[in-house]
Amino acid sequence: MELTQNLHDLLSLRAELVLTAVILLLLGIELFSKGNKTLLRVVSLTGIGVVLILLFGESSTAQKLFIGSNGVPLMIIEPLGTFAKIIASISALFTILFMGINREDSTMVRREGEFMVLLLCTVLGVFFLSSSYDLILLYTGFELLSISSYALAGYNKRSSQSSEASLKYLVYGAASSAIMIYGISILYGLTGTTNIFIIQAILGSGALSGALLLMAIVFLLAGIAFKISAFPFHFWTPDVYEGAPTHFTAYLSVASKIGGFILLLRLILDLFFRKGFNSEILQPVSDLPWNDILIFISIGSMTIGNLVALWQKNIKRLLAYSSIAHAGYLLAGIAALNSTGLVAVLVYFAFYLLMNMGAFLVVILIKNEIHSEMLEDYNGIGSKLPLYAIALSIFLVSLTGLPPTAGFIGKFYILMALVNADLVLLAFFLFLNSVISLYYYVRVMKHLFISKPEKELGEAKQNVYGGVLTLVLAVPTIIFGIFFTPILRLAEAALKFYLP
Amino acid sequence: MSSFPMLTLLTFLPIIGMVIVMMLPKEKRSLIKITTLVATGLQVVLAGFMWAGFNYSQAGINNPATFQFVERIPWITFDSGSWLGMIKIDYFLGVDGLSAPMVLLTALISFIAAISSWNIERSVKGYFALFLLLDTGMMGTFLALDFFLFYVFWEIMLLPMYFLIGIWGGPRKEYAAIKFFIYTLFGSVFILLVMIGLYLSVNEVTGEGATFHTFNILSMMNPSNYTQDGILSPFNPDNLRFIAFIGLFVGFAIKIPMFPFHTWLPDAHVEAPTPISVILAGVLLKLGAYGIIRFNYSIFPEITRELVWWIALFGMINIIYGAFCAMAQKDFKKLIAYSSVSHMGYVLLGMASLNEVGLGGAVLQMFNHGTITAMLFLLVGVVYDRTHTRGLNDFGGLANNLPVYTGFAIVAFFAAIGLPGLSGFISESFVFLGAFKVESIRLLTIISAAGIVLGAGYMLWTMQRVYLGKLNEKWTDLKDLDFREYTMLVPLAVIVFLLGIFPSIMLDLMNTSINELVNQVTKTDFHSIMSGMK
Amino acid sequence: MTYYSLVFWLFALITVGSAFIVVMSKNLIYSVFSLLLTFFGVAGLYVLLSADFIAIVQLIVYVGGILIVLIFGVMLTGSVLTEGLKTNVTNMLLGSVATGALAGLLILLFTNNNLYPNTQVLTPVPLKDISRLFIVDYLVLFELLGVLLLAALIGAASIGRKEKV
Amino acid sequence: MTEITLYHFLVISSLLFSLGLYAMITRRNSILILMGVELMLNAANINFVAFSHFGNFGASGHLSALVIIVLAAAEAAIALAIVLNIYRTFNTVNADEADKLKE
Repeated sequence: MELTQNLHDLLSLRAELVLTAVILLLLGIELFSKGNKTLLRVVSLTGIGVVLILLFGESSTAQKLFIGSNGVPLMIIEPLGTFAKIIASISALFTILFMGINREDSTMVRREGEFMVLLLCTVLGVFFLSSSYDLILLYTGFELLSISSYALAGYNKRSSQSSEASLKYLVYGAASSAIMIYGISILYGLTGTTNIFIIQAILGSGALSGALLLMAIVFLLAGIAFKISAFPFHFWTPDVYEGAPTHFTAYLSVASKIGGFILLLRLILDLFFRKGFNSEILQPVSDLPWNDILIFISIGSMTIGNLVALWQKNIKRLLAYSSIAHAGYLLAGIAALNSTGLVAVLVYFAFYLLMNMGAFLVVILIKNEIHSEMLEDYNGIGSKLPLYAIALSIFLVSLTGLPPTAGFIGKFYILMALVNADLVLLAFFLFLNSVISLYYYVRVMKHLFISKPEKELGEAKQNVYGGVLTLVLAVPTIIFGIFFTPILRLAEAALKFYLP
Repeated sequence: MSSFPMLTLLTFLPIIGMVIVMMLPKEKRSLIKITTLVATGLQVVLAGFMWAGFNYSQAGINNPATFQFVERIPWITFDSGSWLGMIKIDYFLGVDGLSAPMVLLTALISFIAAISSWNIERSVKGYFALFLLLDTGMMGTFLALDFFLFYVFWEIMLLPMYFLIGIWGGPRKEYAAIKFFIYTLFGSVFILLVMIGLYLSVNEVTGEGATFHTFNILSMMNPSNYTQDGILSPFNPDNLRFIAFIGLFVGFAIKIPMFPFHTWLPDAHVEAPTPISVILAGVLLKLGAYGIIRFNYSIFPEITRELVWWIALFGMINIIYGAFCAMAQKDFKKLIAYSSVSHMGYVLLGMASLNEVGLGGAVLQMFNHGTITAMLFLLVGVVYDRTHTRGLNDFGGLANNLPVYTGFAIVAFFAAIGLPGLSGFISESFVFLGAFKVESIRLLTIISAAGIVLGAGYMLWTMQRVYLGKLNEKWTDLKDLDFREYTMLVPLAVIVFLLGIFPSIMLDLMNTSINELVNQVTKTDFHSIMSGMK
Repeated sequence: MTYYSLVFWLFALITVGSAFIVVMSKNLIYSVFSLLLTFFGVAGLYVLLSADFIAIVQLIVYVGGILIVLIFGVMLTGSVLTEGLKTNVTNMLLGSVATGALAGLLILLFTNNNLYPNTQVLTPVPLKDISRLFIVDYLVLFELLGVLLLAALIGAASIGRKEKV
Repeated sequence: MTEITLYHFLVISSLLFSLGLYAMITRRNSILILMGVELMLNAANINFVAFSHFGNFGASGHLSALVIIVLAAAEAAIALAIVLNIYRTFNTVNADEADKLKE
């Protein structure tokens, strides 16, 4: 009878089931209709659309699923997880849209179906990562995301760069997830279970050794740090971002990161900290230096990311380092360990989706025209491809965090959380980092608008599809910089069960 | 007043212009220029209407009821339950005797800079779009009464400025542009952090009795609005207010620019095209001083009182150091840039006096420096257009074949020196009168007075080198001013004369507010409230 | 010394010793074959922990699958990568110190915490329990693993197959 | 000699884990790092099974070990595919440029 209950619960995972169905459908189309591209695109886009509708439908409810014999659920569909799922789905949607315009490798077009299948598998991984309350299930979701990503990073098969990038990604990804599972095994040893609720209860009783627990947490954080490309597990980022096909890089920089962050949030909110707030501050269940660890990783990430970005000549590498720095900013928001920080992280992430996806989109569009990702070849783009150049500038300004763009609001809320948590020095440091980052972001704009091109740009011209897509991302970047209430509301709703 | 959104229109008129410019095709250069001219021209007209409708007896400063042309619309209202209370950001514009002169200055200088931009040839569309965006940023900064709004406008100015210097500037434009950008953004770090700290420390009460944090700077000026545990609250025993004051001060001082944060200014000026130099010297530098008066002085009066000696000291250093540097320059534009540093020193000195005369002098000096320096940069631009050199030693005897031009130059130079009868004299003497009255900074004032002599020295020397003596043979066929140049220089010269003879035109406008400001700075007691509540 | 502990020490030696060779050997071929021994050793340890089923799976999947894959990898990359089969070692000092310290710390922490000190013969977990847990309680995990293997299959096929130009 | 307890197994797992980590830190060869990863995964598995055995936690440790073995296999499959592809790319495109991406 438990089985029937569980089977029934399985049917409640509506979004996940639809996603799986779409994956299988795509596979079928790929096999039996010789990869009819229009059909593939229509099916995948509608599929994600349906998934998004389902997600928005359940975005304010909570539902416990797979309650086992020990009385605790294996999964809970709740708003925070749904928020992460929405972010991942939207970025997948854009990635599929970007795929059509990326002309890096001719064989990629032929294998579009496989790309979509794997892409949706990563989305499914994020879905399970977002709703699971069992460490083994979480880890499996994490691996589904990772394994599909390794394959996708090497998708540009004819470029040795892409293959090397994916090998590197796989090797270090596997290593860091092995470290993570070792941490889980210690936690299992200490508590005798992999269920988050039971572990939290046991930790809450305070019967456990601090040092071994700390060890387990450090190991767990290693895996997460890898996924969100935070210091000291950031080193793979530039190579993989550069080598992977650009539309997947865009996806990786957003969806993979939200996967890591949702896991971190889950562990913090449900495992290592007491539920609920005491005077708006989160209380850890045992005396561990959470604050120090998070601040250390945060400062390390933003400093390394920003300083090394200064020397980059390739725009994708530059954006890779910038994404390391952004992981640092986001972690700073979490390090505040207060309610404002949580809201800030979600708000930041929503905006990060827009601006980072947008930046990579323009990189694809420009590469299509000039066949280069090097900054020195960007000279004179501003007059030749003005729309792309202006859009890229908007995204970069937003990444810097200047008003009136969305990035400013995100940074503003993180700073607010830090000041609220009396972490003024970290706040200062964060902003100092933005000043450093300004230098390299502006350098891109300098190449776009100021520097004179050495050679004629020739036939480069803008196309309608690319233009519309850039506007779809660029316009909200500005609008949300001025009217950001909806996103605040969204973030607050996502944290419905956590905020005081 | 009326429901007519005067200030919104004043602020966003250039944006409308910008949108029109963006929609015009690239090739319609004159149409783009005319659009810009119309937009800035209308702005001047609107500023004039604002002036005409301005009630001289209302003080503003810390009282929302006495601000004029107030527009207050809730911009972001978000009740977050308990995690951060209610978030409320207002679109809050208003003008008082402190900002009114700056608004007039901004409108005027923008219009003149627009005329001066007529001979821009390279990517006209981009230039004027950015120019208009910059104009909106400046105007909004002076009018905003909500800190958040202020910050947004403050930052909006950065990017257009970067590009205006970086694309249309001189040979080292990229370096100068990024230096300007980085310096100013670095200053913004402090401003933003202090803003957040203040926001979290200040509570406002709605009509229904609910309290919420606020960005309203007028509420920040009232000690009784502070919460008990706010990070920048006077009740907070850590007393971070001192650090906050310093941070905010540095943020604004970079823009003034105050020694030792001034090094971006000469680079920016030398590389910027003439109209941008005019805007930079005419308006942007004032933003720093305006910020200090509006924010530091009114929100942190108790710390201001402690630190006046230091403000005066830096004022003195600016005056003397700027003058010496100016003396050593061989580049015409760099000389004016350093003279700006020196002249902004007077503003600081006047501010340090904390009395009606000195502060009035400081604000008047801001206005006068704006017009005079704008004129000087235009004059440099005139010869640069004709000769493509700015080396002081390349000229000589220009008076011989450019008599009218030299006439304007003499007016501007003498005004800058502070010759009685011209506007510079009034404001400088007010500054010194005010500062001299204060015993603690009297010595600094006396030393600063040497700056007048130095100023006269380098200005006269420059005049001699450029305009007097034998005419350099290279320049025998230079033409005198054309019509466009007249339209730029004449209004400025008229203002310089007018304010030299009837300073009350401006003084009356700001008098009430300055009195209230002095009241706010010297009387508001954050300490006693603190001890009283404990 | 009991029979049990004798066998334990044997397997422990095989496991750790061969793992040491895997990591330290400069020749990839040696490494990969030592790894075979490690896998056997670990399987033995599972048997000692009365986890027979895991031991069998370990042998089938690790030795029969993963190891073969690794040997393929070694053979293929050997002729491609410049390092060849002899691979160089970097950060030796840092690596040894750091991992030595980590090992010491872990052992210290594990042994100093009074974790489950019982040594009496424990009842082995019946296979039925494992399968029941898998199919009933962790049904969703089971399904997810299916999708994951599918993804791995598609990914491997997509990356690994030869493209017609 | 003492009786075999949980600690004995934990010491082995610690050593395996550290050796795996050592490979990750000191080696540059991808295949070797992958072998190190397998060591680390085995270490985690020993933990799961040993804890489950000595702590009498029932089948959940075994379940975890099984899942990890499956995941390791999936990872290895992808790894082989990528290595194959690299082999092909280098052989057909440019055999002498082994390391295009710089550190």
